[in-house]
Amino acid sequence: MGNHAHISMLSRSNNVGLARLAAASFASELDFTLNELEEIKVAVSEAVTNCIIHAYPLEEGIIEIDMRIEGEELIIVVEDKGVGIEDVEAVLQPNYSTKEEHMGLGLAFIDSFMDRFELSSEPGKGTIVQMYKTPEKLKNRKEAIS
Amino acid sequence: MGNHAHISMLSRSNNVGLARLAAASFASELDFTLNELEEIKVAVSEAVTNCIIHAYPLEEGIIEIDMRIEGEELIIVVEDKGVGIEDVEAVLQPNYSTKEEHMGLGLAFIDSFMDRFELSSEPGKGTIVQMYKTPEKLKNRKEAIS
Amino acid sequence: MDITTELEGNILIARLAGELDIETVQAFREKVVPETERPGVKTLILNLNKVSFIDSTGIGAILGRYRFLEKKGGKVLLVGLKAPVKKIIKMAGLLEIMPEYSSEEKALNEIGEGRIA
Amino acid sequence: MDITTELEGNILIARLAGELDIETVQAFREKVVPETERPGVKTLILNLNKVSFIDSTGIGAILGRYRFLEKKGGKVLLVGLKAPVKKIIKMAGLLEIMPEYSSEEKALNEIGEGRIA
Ligand SMILES: Nc1ncnc2c1ncn2[C@@H]1O[C@H](COP(=O)(O)OP(=O)(O)O)[C@@H](O)[C@H]1O
Ligand SMILES: Nc1ncnc2c1ncn2[C@@H]1O[C@H](COP(=O)(O)OP(=O)(O)O)[C@@H](O)[C@H]1O
Repeated sequence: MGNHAHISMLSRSNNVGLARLAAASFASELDFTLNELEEIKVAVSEAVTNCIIHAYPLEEGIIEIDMRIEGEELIIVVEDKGVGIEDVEAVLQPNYSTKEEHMGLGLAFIDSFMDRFELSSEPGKGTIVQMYKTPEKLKNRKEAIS
Repeated sequence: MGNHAHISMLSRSNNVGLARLAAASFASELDFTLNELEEIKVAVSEAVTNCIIHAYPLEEGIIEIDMRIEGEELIIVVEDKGVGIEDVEAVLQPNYSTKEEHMGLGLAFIDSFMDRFELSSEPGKGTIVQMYKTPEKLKNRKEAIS
Repeated sequence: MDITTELEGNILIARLAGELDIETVQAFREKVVPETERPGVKTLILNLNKVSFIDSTGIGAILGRYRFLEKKGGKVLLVGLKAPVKKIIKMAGLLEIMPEYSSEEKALNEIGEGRIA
Repeated sequence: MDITTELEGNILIARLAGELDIETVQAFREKVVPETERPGVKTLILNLNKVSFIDSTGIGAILGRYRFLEKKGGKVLLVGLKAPVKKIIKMAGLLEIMPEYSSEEKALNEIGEGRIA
């Protein structure tokens, strides 16, 4: 059975570092390069920051971070019970942000740095970001074999 | 309201680092010195290692790590649903270990490095270690004022 | 995040150390932003040599200073980008609008020689 | 945990880097323990210069090698203890039974001069 760890924490700016470090530490069980671990840190940082800024803009809420290893794949799910997203298609466009002073880079970074990610949301209920990543080394090995 | 974060994870050796890092990151909100953060790391490492070795000796179980800041105090609670402790008084003696190759240093380190800690356990139900620590700087400040 | 700033004439040098994210951007707002708002200041040299992590929040803070100084006819120069930080800054397109130098001296030289001002 | 070992005659030098805890002690068991069991090996110089963290599991591993070598009339010498690591090692009473040196050279000199052997 693959490894599993779960973090629940308040949506406070000073908890983002904790989430990022925990994710990198958890991920290091797989054969990720330092470079890939940095990418995972950025992706988790963006997902958690979005919960703080967008999901719970007025009052603190709980952020759930679920981390699993299934086979050779890292699966990180960041979930909030915040405001949710009206138009999921729209926010997936690069440089799209519903906040004027923001740049819409967060989801684009997640998209670049993880193998794939899924965004699901219900207005008034909350948002779930599911992120998947397998070590490059392993992908290359598999290609070499096949 | 003080900060709060909670980690649930499998009792695997390679999750100890995650717990330790997360605790130090969480604690850094308070005015702890680097030295004190190292002490917190050791204490958490010992409590979590005990769950892995003693609480769940045969099969994996869940370790719960609850972290709170109340006022200027850090409270970390490590809980397992493992075998429990028959004689809590006995295990609190320094150099006492129920495992021959172990040295009974873990609880002694927790005792030295945290301001105080409480151990409660029920055989067959599990064990709870509650640890408390306030930054030295702050204690000195308070003494200076009074 | 540790931040120190230094004024050399109309050039502001800000040296950042640590991780630039939503938690630490607060220190950037408090320590760097007001300095760039001093009358006369047009150029910001941002030394990120000791920055080990940056995310989109950090990018937003740097871009904010760029936009502000650009309106005054000024610039932002980046110094000492570590590989992971450089990757993010590049992906965000910042290297297309902000030149990058390996040291503060080199950045100051470029300004001195009037190539940038 | 990165571990390298080197045999200098009957002296084993083991250089550890990283955090020595219940996860990484496995590497210690695989890489250091069998080397100390080679016939003839009596002295272990443990270079902890690059070890940033140790807990009671790490202490147990070091003490295990001490007890094993002591039976053969040997010793464990510690080199390059960083402040947080030294504190733990001291609290555990290890400094009362294992001498500490600032460099491998100094440890080797002491052995060479026969003060320890
Ligand atoms: N957890 C969330 N809850 C609510 N809205 C979100 C969440 N995450 C992202 N969004 C929406 O998606 C948009 C794009 O997000 P992102 O690409 O990270 O850029 P930015 O954070 O700069 O706006 C946000 O402006 C916001 O409207
Ligand atoms: N979480 C736990 N579950 C069951 N027993 C425990 C737990 N924590 C500690 N103990 C008991 O307390 C004893 C002393 O613990 P400790 O001081 O950490 O030393 P050591 O781990 O070397 O035995 C252990 O040998 C074990 O019997």
